Amino acid sequence: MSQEHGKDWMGAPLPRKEDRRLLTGKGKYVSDIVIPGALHAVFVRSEYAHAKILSIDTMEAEELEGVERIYVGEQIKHTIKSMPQPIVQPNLPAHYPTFWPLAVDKVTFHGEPVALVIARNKYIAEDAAELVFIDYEELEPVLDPEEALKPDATIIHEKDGTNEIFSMTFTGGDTEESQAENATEVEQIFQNAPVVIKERFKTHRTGITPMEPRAILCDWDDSDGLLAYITTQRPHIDRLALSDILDISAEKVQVIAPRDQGGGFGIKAPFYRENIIIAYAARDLEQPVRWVESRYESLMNVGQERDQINDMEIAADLEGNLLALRNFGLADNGVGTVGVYWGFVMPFLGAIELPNGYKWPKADIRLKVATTNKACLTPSRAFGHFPTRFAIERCIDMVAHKIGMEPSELRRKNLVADLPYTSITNEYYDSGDFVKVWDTLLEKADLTNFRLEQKKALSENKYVGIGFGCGVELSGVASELFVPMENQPGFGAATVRLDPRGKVQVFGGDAPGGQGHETTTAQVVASEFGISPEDVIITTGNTGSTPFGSGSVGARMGSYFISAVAEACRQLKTKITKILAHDLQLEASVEHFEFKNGEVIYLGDDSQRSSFLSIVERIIMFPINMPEGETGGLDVTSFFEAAKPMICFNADCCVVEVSLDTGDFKILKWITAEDVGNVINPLIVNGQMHGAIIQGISNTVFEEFVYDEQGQQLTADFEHYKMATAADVPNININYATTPCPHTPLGTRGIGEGRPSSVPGALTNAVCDALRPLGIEITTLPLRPDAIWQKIQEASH
Amino acid sequence: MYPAPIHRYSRPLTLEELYALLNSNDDDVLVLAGGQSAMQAVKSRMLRPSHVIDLQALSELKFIRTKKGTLTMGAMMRYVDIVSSDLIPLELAALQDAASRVGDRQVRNRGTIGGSLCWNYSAACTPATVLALDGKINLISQGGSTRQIAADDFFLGPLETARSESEILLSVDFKLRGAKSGSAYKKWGLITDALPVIGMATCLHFDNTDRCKHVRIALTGLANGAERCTAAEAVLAGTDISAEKITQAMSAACEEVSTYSDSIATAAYRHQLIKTIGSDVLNIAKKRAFGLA
Amino acid sequence: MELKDEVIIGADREKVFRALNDPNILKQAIPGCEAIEKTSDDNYNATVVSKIGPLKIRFKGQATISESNFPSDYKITGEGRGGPAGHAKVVASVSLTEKGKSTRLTYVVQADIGGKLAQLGGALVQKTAKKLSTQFFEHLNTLLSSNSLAEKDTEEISMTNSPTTNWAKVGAISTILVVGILAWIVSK
Amino acid sequence: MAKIAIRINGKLFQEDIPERMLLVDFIRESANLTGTHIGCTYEGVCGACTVHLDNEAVKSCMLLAAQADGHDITTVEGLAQGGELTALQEAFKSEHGLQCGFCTAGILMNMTDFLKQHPNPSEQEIREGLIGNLCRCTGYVHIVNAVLKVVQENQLKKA
Repeated sequence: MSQEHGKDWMGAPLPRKEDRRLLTGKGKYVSDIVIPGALHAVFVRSEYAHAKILSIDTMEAEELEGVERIYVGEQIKHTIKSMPQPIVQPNLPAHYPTFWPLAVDKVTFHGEPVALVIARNKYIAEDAAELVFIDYEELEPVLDPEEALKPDATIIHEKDGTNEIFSMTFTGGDTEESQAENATEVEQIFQNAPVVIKERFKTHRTGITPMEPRAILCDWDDSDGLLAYITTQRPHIDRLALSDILDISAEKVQVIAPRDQGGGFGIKAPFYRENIIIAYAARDLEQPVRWVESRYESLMNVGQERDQINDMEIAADLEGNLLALRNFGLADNGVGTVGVYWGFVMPFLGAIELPNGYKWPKADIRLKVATTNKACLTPSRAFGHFPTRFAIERCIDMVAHKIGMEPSELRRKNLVADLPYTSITNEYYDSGDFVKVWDTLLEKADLTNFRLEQKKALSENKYVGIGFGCGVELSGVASELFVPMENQPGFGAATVRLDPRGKVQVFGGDAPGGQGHETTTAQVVASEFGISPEDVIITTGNTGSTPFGSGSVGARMGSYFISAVAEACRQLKTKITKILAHDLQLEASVEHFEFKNGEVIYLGDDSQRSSFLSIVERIIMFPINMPEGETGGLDVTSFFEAAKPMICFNADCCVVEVSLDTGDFKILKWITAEDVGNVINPLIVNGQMHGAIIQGISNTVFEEFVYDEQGQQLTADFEHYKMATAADVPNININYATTPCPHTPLGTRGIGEGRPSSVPGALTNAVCDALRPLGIEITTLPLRPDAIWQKIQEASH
Repeated sequence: MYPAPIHRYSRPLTLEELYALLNSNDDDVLVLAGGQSAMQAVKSRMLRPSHVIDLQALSELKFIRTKKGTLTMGAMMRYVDIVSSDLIPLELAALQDAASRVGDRQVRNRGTIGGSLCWNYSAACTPATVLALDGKINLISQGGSTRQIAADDFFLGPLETARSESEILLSVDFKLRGAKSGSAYKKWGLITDALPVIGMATCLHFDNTDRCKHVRIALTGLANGAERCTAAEAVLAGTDISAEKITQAMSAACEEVSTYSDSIATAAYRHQLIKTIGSDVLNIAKKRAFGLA
Repeated sequence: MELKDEVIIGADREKVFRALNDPNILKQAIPGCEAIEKTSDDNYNATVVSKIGPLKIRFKGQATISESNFPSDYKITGEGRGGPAGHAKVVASVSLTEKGKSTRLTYVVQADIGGKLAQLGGALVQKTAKKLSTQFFEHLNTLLSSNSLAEKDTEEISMTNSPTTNWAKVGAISTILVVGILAWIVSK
Repeated sequence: MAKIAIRINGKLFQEDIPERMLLVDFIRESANLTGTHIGCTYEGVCGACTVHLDNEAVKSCMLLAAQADGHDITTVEGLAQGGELTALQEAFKSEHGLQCGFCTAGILMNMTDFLKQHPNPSEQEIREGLIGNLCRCTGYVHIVNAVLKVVQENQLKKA
C-alpha cells in the first residue's frame, strides 16, 4: 500500500495499522507492561451493601511472607484529599458524596474497596487479603429508588440528609414559575388530546463490559514524580485529578494510556478511587505498584448503567401528529461515588436526549435520581438514553397501534424535517436529513411485502413481527454541553509534526480503546498530504507528549479529534506551499497547489512541483533563503470546536419470530440506515455499528446485574452476567444515507457512542408486533423469554 | 482469583500408582479429570486442595468398548472424544447430544464424562443423560477392588455422589437394547450451550408391536440436580408414545418435580420448558428408535 | 430468604427441647460441627464445617438467644463468618408441639448469606439444603432414640428451668447456622 | 514447588513453579508471552486465554501449569511463521475482525483449531464454534466474515 500515493484515502476500506501487532500477540495492554520489581495490589472489598466498619485487623495478613504493606481508609484519610474535587465534578447542582479511595467508617455497597494489600506477587496478595479481618455492623440497605426517596428512608450519605442526589426539570425554562406554567399547559393538551398513552417503562441494570478490565501500573521517583499507566479514555483528566488529589505538582505527573486498550465504551472514562490509592502506594513505598482488576471486581464496581424507571405519557391526534410528551424519570444511581459522572450525569443526559428525532410541540420532562446501596452507575455506551429511548420508541408504537397506523409511518410523519433544530430539551440538531435516513431504511425493510408474509406466516401459526426505532446521537460533545456536564472542554486537539524524512507524527490526547484511531487518522493525514498512510505514525494517550484532550468519549474521534488533525494538516500545508511558492518564485498560496502522489504540484503549471519529502526536508533542515518572517520547522497543534453542538442520526429495523410455546424469539433480520456524515473508513464504521447494535441486543435480552434483597451483587462473573455469544446474535445489514456535516472540515460526524440506544425499542417493538394478535405490550426490560411467555399466558387466558 | 496454596501435584501413570496415591493419607485430595468445573472452585478458593491428583495420563481410563450387549465408556473420555467417536450406536445418541452441547469447544476439549459425573453439578448435562440411559457406574478403589453402582443410586443431590473419597470412577456401562431403541437429550439456556436452565434426556425401547417396553426420563436443572421422572415414565410405558401421551407424561413430570425461580427463569417457566423440551426429546428418541432420524 | 419446615421427632417435647439446646448432642447431630468456645459471658463462638460434596466451608459463628420458653419455643439470632467464602446471618424461631409421644418441631429461618458464597453459590453449590437438614434431623432422631446417650447427656447439663444456658446458646447457633446456610442455598 | 518442562511455541521452558500456578500465568509471566490475555476471574468463560495444548484449543486459565508439564503449548505468538501471517490472521485483518484486540488471541487460537476440525463449516457452525470466546467490540459480524473468508479461500484452492 505504501506505493499507492495517488489514492484518496478518504472512504477507503483500509485494513488497520493496529492489526498486525494485535494479531501476533504483540499488543501491549497495561497488564502486559513490565516494570522490574513491581509489587502487586489486591483490594479487600466489602461483603455488605451497607454496614459500619467496627474494626479492621490486618495483623495476620501483614505477617505473611511477601506482604509489603496494607492500607486501610482510616490511615489514608489524613494523607489523601477526599473526593469530590473540582477537576472531577460537574457544574451541576447535586448532593456530592464525600469519600476516600478506601471506605472510611462505613461501606455503602457490596464490592466497595475497604483495604489494599500490596505484596510481592498476586497469589500472595490474595492469600493476605483473606487474612484481613473486618468487623462490620450491618445497616439497613437502601435498594429501591422509590423507597430511597421516601421521607422515612435510611439515609446513605448522612451529611446530605436525603437520598436524592440530583433532580432537574428539563422543560419550561429556568425558573420554577415558568416550569410550572409549562406543566399546566402540557396538562391541558393531555386533557384535550384524542389519544393518550400512559405507561411505566422500566429498564434493568446493565451496561457494557469491555473485555479488558481496569488496570493501573504506577512508578515513582523523587525527581520525575509519578508515572502512571492507566486503562483510561481520558489520560489528561486523570493526570490533573491525580495531581490535585495527591497534591503532586502537575509537572511531576505523567499518565500514559497505552495505545492498546481492551475496549472502553465509557467504563474507562470516569476517574476512579482505585487509581488514587495505587498511585499513592507507589509514592509511599517508592516502588512500582500494579493493580489488575479481576472480572469479579469489575462486574461489582463498573459497567452498571441503564437502571431507570420512566413514567411516560404521549398525547397525539387521530392523524398521528404527536402533540405532547410528559416524562417523569427516576434513576437508581447506586452510591454515587465515581469521579466525573457521579452516576447521575448519565440519566441527566438521558433526559436531554429523550425527545429523539421527533417534533414535540410541548413537553414536560423531569428527572429524579436516587442514591442506593449499589455500585455507582458508570458510563456505558448509549449513556443515559438507552432507557429513555426504550421508553419513547415503545410508547410511540403504542400510540400508532391505538390510532391504527403503521408505527413506521407515524414516526416518519413526526420526524424533525428541517435542520438545524433545537429540541424541546434544548439539544441542538445541527444538520442532517432524518427523512432521507428513514426512507432508506423503509426501502430496505420492504414493509408492504413483510405485512403479506406476516399474514401468511400467521396462517401457519408462526408469529413474526417487525420493529422500528431511531436515534439522534451526539457527534462529539461540544463545550456548550461538556462544561456544565463534566467540567471539561469539548474541543478536539491534535499535534501534527513532519519530520525531515517526510514522515508525519500525529499526537492526540484522547486515548482510544479499539476504535482504530491510528488507521483513521493516518488516512486523513495521507489524504491531506497526498502520501501513504504508512508514512503516518500516531501517538495517543501519553500526557507527556500529547496536547490536552478531554478524552476518547462521546464519539469525539470522527468529530472533534479528526477535525483538529485536518486543521493542523491544512495549516502545515499553508506553510509548506508558502515556502514552496517562494522557492519556485511563484505568486501563489495553498489553494494553488495540490498534494498528490507524494508531490506538491502547482496547479497553474504542473511542471512546477516538488516532492513532498524534499520540500519538507528543506523547511526543517535547510531553513535558509526563507520568505520574510518565516521560520523553519513543521509542527502545528490545532484545536477544533464547531460553533454549535453536532449530531448524527441512525435508524433500525428488525424482524423476529416468537415461539408461543416458550416465549423465546429469534432475530431473523437486522437492517439499519445511518447518517454518519462522510465516512473515512467504512470497515471501521461498520465495525462500530455492528458492535454497538449487538451490545444493545445483549443488554436488552441477556445481560442483567442482579442484587438480592440484602444488596448482594449476584452477577459478578460471566457465568451469571450473561453476555451474548456469537451464536446468540444476528448478522447486521448496514446502509448509509449520508449528509456531510457542514461544520467539520471533512464533513465527518462522530459516531458509535449513542448507537445502541435505538436497539431496545426496535427489538421490543418487533416482539410486540409479532404478538399483536394477542395484544401484548412489553414495557419492562430485560426482554426475556420467561417474561414474554408469562405475557402470552396472561393474554391467552 | 488464584488458587490457594497447593502442596502436591501428582500425575499417576497407572492405576497402581493411583491407588498408592489415594492411600497416601493426604488431606484434601482433589482428583482432577478435565477440571473444567473443579478448577472454577479451586480458583475461587471455594475448594482448597492440598494435593491434586491429575488423571490425564491414565490411558486405562480412555476407551469405549462393546461386549456382550454392553457399551463401556472410560471415565477420561472427553466430550470431544464422545462427539467424534463412531463406536457409539444411535441408540445411545443422547450421549452425543449432551456432549456436543456442553459449554464450548475449549471446554469440550478438556471436560470428561467421569469428571462431570463425579462433580454432579445441579445443572449439568451428563448426569441426567447417564440417568436416562440407565448407566451403571464402575468404581475402583485401592488395590483394584471394584464395585458397580446404578446411576439411580449414584447421584445423591447437587455435588454429592455415592463415590467415596478413596474411590475413582473407572467407567460407565450402558446396556445396548438393540433394534427399536432410541435416546435423545436437549436443553435450554438463555445463552446457547450454557448450563441448562432445564435439560431432559430420555431412552426408549419399543417391542414388536411398537409399544414402548422400556422408557426412562431424567431432568436436569432442578433444585435437586438430575432426577428421574418416574411419573412421566409410567404414563408412557406400554404406549406408542403418541403426541397425546407425551403431553400427559410431561404434565405428570411437571407435577412430580419441583422447580425454582431465579433471574433467568421463573419456576412456572421451567415447568413450561419441561413440557416443550420433553416433547422434542421424546419425539427425537422415538424417531431414532424407528430409524427415522 | 425464609425457610419453613417441620419434622416429627420420636421423643417427647422436653427431651427434644433439651437436646436442641445441648451442645454435646448438637455437636453430634450437626453435620460438621467442629468446636464450641465461650469468649465472654454473652459471646460464644462455634465452628461448623459445611460440607457440600467436595466443598468445605468453615463457618465461625456467634449466637444470642432472645426469647426462650421451655419447652415450647425459642428464638435465636446468629451471625457466622465463612472467612473468604462469605458470611451468614440467621434468625430462627423454633417451636415444639406435642404429637402423641413424639414432638412436632416447626422452624422458621430467615437467613441471609453474603460475599463470595452468595455470588458463586449459584455456580458451585446450588441447591443442597433439604438433604443436609434432613441429615441433621435424622442424626438427632437416632441420637434421641438411643436412650442411653440422650439421657446421659441431658443429665450432665442440667437445664430444667434454665434451658438457655450459655452452652446451650452456642449449640443452638450451630444448628441455625447450618440450617440457615442450607436454606439459603436452596432458595437461590 | 513442581518441576515442569513445557514447550511453548517450540521453545522448552524448564522451571520450578508453585503447584498452584495457573498455566496462563506461566505463559504470561514466566515465558513472557503476553499475547494471551485474562478476561474473567474464576469462571473460565471469556476465552481470551485460549491456547493450544497439543494442538487443541483449551483455556489456559482453567489449567494448572503443572497439568501442562510434558506438553506442547502454542500461543498466538506462535501462529505466524517467519513473519508471515496465517491465512486466518490475514483474513482478520482484511475483514476487520478485531477492534480492541484483547480477545483476539483467544479467538485466533480457537478458530485455528476449529478450522482444522471443520474445514467446511456453515456460518451457523462458525458462530457455535465461537461460543467459548466473548467479544465486546465487534458484535462478532466481522469475526464470522473473517473465518468464512478463510473457508472460501480454502475451497477455491481445492477447486
